[in-house]
Amino acid sequence: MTEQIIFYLLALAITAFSILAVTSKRIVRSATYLLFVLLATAGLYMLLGYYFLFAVQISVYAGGIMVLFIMAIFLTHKPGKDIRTKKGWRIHASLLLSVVGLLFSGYIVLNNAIGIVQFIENEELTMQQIGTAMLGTGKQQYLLSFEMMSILLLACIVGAILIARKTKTEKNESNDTEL
Amino acid sequence: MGELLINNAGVPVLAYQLVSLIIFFAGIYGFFTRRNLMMMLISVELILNAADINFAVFNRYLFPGEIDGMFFALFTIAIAACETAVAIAIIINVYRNFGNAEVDNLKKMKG
Amino acid sequence: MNFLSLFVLIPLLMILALFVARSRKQVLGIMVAGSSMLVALAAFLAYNYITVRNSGNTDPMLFTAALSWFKPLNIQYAVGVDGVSVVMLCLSAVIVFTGTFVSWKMAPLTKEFFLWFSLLATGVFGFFISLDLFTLFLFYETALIPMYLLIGVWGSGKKEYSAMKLTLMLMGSSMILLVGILGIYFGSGATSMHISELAQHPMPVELQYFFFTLTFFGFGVLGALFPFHTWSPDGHASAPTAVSMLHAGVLMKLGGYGSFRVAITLMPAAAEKLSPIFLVLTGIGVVYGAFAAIRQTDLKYINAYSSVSHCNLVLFAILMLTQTSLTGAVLQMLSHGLITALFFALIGMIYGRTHTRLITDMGGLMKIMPFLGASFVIAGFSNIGVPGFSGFVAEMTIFVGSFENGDLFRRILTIAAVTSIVIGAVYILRTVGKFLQGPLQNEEHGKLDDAHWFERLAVVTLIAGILYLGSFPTGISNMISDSFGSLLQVAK
Amino acid sequence: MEYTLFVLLLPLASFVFLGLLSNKLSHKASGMIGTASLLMVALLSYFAAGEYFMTQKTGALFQTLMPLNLTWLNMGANLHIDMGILLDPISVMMLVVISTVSLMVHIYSLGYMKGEKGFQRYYAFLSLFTFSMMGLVLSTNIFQMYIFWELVGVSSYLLIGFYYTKPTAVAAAKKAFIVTRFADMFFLIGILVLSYYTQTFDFGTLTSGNSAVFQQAISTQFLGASALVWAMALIFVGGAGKSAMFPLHIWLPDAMEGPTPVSALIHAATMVVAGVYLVARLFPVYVLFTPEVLQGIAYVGAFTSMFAALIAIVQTDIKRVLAFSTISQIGFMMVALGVSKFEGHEGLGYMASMFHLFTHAMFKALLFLGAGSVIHAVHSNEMENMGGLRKQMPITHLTFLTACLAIAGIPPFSGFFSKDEILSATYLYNTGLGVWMTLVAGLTAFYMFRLYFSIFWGKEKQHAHPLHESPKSMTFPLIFLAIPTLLGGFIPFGQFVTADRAPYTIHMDLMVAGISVIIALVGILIARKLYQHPEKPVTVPSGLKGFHKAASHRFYIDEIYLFITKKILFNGVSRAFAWFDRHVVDGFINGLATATDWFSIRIRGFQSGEIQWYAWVFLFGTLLITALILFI
Repeated sequence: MTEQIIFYLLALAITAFSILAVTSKRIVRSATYLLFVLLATAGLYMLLGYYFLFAVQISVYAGGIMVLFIMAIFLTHKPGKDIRTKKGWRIHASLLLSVVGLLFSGYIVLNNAIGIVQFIENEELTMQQIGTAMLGTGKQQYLLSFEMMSILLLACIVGAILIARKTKTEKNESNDTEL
Repeated sequence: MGELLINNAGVPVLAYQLVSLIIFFAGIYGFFTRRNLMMMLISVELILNAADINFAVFNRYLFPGEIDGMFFALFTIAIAACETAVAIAIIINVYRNFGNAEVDNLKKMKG
Repeated sequence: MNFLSLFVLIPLLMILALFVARSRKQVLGIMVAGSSMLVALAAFLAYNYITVRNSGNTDPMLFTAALSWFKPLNIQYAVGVDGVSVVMLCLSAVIVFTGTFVSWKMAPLTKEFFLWFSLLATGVFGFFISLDLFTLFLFYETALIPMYLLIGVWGSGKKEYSAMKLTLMLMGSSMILLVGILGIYFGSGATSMHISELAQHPMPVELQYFFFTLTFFGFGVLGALFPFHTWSPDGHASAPTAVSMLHAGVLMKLGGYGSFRVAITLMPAAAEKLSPIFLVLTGIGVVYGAFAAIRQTDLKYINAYSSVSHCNLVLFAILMLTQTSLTGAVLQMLSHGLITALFFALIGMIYGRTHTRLITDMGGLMKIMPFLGASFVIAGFSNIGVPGFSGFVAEMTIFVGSFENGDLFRRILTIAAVTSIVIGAVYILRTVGKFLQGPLQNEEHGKLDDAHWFERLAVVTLIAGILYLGSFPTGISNMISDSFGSLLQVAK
Repeated sequence: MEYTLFVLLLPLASFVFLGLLSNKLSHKASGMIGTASLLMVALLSYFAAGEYFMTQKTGALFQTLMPLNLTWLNMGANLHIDMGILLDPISVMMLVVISTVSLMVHIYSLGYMKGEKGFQRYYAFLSLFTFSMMGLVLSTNIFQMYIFWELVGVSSYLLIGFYYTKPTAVAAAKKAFIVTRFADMFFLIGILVLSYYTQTFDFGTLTSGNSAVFQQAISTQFLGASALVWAMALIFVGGAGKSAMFPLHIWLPDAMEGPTPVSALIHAATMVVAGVYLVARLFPVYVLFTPEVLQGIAYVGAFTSMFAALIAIVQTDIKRVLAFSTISQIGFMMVALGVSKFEGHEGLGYMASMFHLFTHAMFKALLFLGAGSVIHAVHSNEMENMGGLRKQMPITHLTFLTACLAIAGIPPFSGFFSKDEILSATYLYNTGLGVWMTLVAGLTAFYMFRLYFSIFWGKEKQHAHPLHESPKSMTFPLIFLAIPTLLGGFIPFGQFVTADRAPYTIHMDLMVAGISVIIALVGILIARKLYQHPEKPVTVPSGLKGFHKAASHRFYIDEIYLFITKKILFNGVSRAFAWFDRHVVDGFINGLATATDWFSIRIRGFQSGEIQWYAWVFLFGTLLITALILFI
């Protein structure tokens, strides 16, 4: 029963904060709400028994990415200022489409409901298993994906540096350069 | 129907799915309505997060002995990190060039 | 690899050499060397061709070779020539050669200009030696595309408009042409796109009707088929001199050459049946182009409309489907190629001096630049078919040949086309009278100089060609005529 | 007689030489080169004529020789254009005429054109013209004739427009070329029709009188006449254009803008009779197979001669008087051909026509050169600036008088004989036509003596500088040409040139001769009374005022032409075509482009450049498609 209660609390938090995150006028608040959503999601992973995923979600998402967010927000925004949204009709259109989409998807999900209400408890994956899965090439082993990921990360590091770097020429003509 | 949402035996799949749907469409709404690039990025993160939940849940409930879903979720988190890094670099660049970080600046594709 | 491939290789090598050329001198050196080699090659080919023919070889195509480069559809790089291709190759070589000299002072971007110019030449030469329909089409496109840049970048006047119009219309027509070519291939059930093989697999007549229309139309637009000729006046007027020369002199001939090599040869039954419709169009074009030229005041427009008239005459003669008229058509292509190149060259030179092409702004230039003036008069006379110049030989062969087709309808059309020789005289003499003769109109023009050596070389080369063809036509005419013997037997 | 080839080659060589080296040579050298080559041509021609008429006779008939005939261009299985030399009585006679007049003009021009800019060019063109004209008369086939026919037209254009800085000369040259080219178009069509049915261009085959050749042409009907009639009529139109027959005569008076010696050579003696020569060349075809066309030729000739004579009466420019007189005289020749039959006495007209062609060439060249001499002295073409010149210019005066008497038909001058033959032939054919032509002869005498008296008699006018006789290079040709003018009539022409090649002895018809001489004398006397003392202005009788005005305007033919060509063809049709091209044909293409453009502007709102909007549409589409798949 505890499990259910925790889940519904988390679900409530996720729903509330995700809606708040996309409607808040202040960007720092939005980011904070996002953090809450991510943390709550981590909670869901915990409930599902994925402890490693829980740890990654907390450390990478809630820790790493959020720090990046906050840094970027401080770099690009003057504090305390409202951010602007789209014009009225566009908000209505978006709201409409989102709600219709939600209802439609919900309808599909409910109509094809998977009748499982309980999952079978497995043994927790050990770090060793995870490591083997990451670095193996057999069935359910992900060396290729892992290596691709590492290359992607490398590319991102280089890319991010290149893009964000201030070049000297740019300084001179930063006003009239278009992207 | 009701017992598929609230059940004494455990948390039903459907409940997880609905939660992820809500996050997903909240993200979509945010993506559509926000002008600020950072805000759009936040919305994108929400969408990704919704996908992650589904991966984990389906793995756990439907394919108990296996680990694919979890690893997909893991990789997605890593990709999200990459994406965020690059996106933020771009946003900073936009800000540097236009003095703000709004998507309306980027209209080169306008016909 | 037989030596015909050199016609494509030399321009390609020129392009490569131009890439590494550093100075203007090197660029011109490469161009002169390359285009001289092409002329020499063309002469060598003509000599070889005549030798082989005289030794009794009666194959329809000589010096053939084939190399399959796309197995699934069996598309070949197949080469070979008959009398028609030989004269067209000679014409192209001469015009590329003279075009080089006419562009001696071309600026800016000299190197790039000649690069595209050479690419255009590659396409043209490749087109004339190809026997495989698809490769033929490929070269055809290669010749068309550089036009856009050549006009758009180095042109004058409303060049963007003209370049766009020209390219779009020609691309549109080549799209239709592609459908026609594919239709021929699939309709005939042949195993390759080689022309001689397609000729042995005639299509059902109903299919021929459809694909003949497409193919003839596709090539016809490049041959300024009325009423799809309007790209030509604008395009020629805006293009730089050498490009106008090559375009009117050679590229428009691709249309005529293609329409008989592909449309008539492969679909003779449909050609016989459908020709009246196209004959009416081309007949109108002949008279119409001439009349439209009368009203023009821009030298290039005058010549462009005159080209419309003459190119329609080529198509007209092709559709008459007699051996003599086909011979006349090829002679006319050759003759018009030389004449119109000469015209455009002279107009370019005059424009380079006076900075105007409006005949109303000039007058009495004959006294100032006797060489250019006299050459212009010679070009004019050849254009209106004065005996001794090539135009006469070509037009007379066409008229006699068209009259040989016993159909009364075609004969009346022929008579209508004959009127163009009078209208031609009107616009040429009007032009000559306005800007060369009479009192000097603009005092500024009194200080201008006559032609330079490189200009003289180009002009004299072209005039020599015109005079040779006009005075001693027997050899060339027989060479062309022999090539049609077998073709018409197939048609019968 | 292969050496006749040099008659063609020498002028051609001289043309090429002078044309290419024009700037390098001095005036004198180029004049000498041109004249020397022509002298050789003339000697060759005389020699050839002598040899031909002495030796080339089998039985009673002159042979047709073809010393040279090479294939120049093949056109299909049977047709081929040849280049060759044909010698028969008329071509040999023409050789003599052309080389004589041309030589005289060459010599004359040495004086007349002295110091003119472009002197070398002038001689080059003269050589070109001589070459073309020789080629024309020596043609072995109708297509060769057409080729040289065109070349003659070109050289005429070049020579009329010699003073190319003068707009009137340019316009006249243009007009001459275009009008004759218009006629040549019919000639060409005629050739096409004829050659299609006969499958030959060759004169030998065409004029053999063999009806099998024309079998198909006669049996094919088109619009109520046989193909042969059409062909021959069209060919005649070509001849009429070159020979300035009504209504294609309009170019000739304007062509007087060229230098006067050119007018003498081209527009009096040689080129303008090309049409007559053409009809004479094809005479067997005309007379044997298409007599109706020949009849038409007679009437066209008769009308033209009267028409031109009437206009000549009121012209004030002396060269124009001569020009209209030329038209009128060519009309005589055409009439003579038209009324002729093929054989014996019936064929008198043909002989007379050729005879008149010969004598006319001599005396008309003389008249033009004389007029040139006068113009050279007075520096004007207008009669009112002249008068009493007989004292200052005695040689010119005497030779001019000789020529006037010849053209008026006073015995024993050459014109009398030839004109008398023509009148006899017309009387033989139809009395009405004879009377008509006799009247024209009377008018001829009148207007020629009006010209003569106005120039050489009457009060002397004031001139800027004293008048004097022309230099020797100009008077020599006058004297030389006066000889055949005086004595040419005694040549037994019928022995040499007849329609059927059989010798024919001329019988003077005293009745006709008497009438024509009397009429001519009356004309001369009236002219003397009116114009010998022109200080008394000639008043036009009130009844003839309207006629006078119309004749002065050349009966408004030029205006009609101008209206048709300028207003209707070039302004109307051509402008309409140009407009059509720019707006309809091009408009269609541009319209297509504009429509595409318009459409793309309409739909480009979708491409707002806003990523969110794209995403919105994307999601919308996804949902829609999913819904469609699920529910339908």
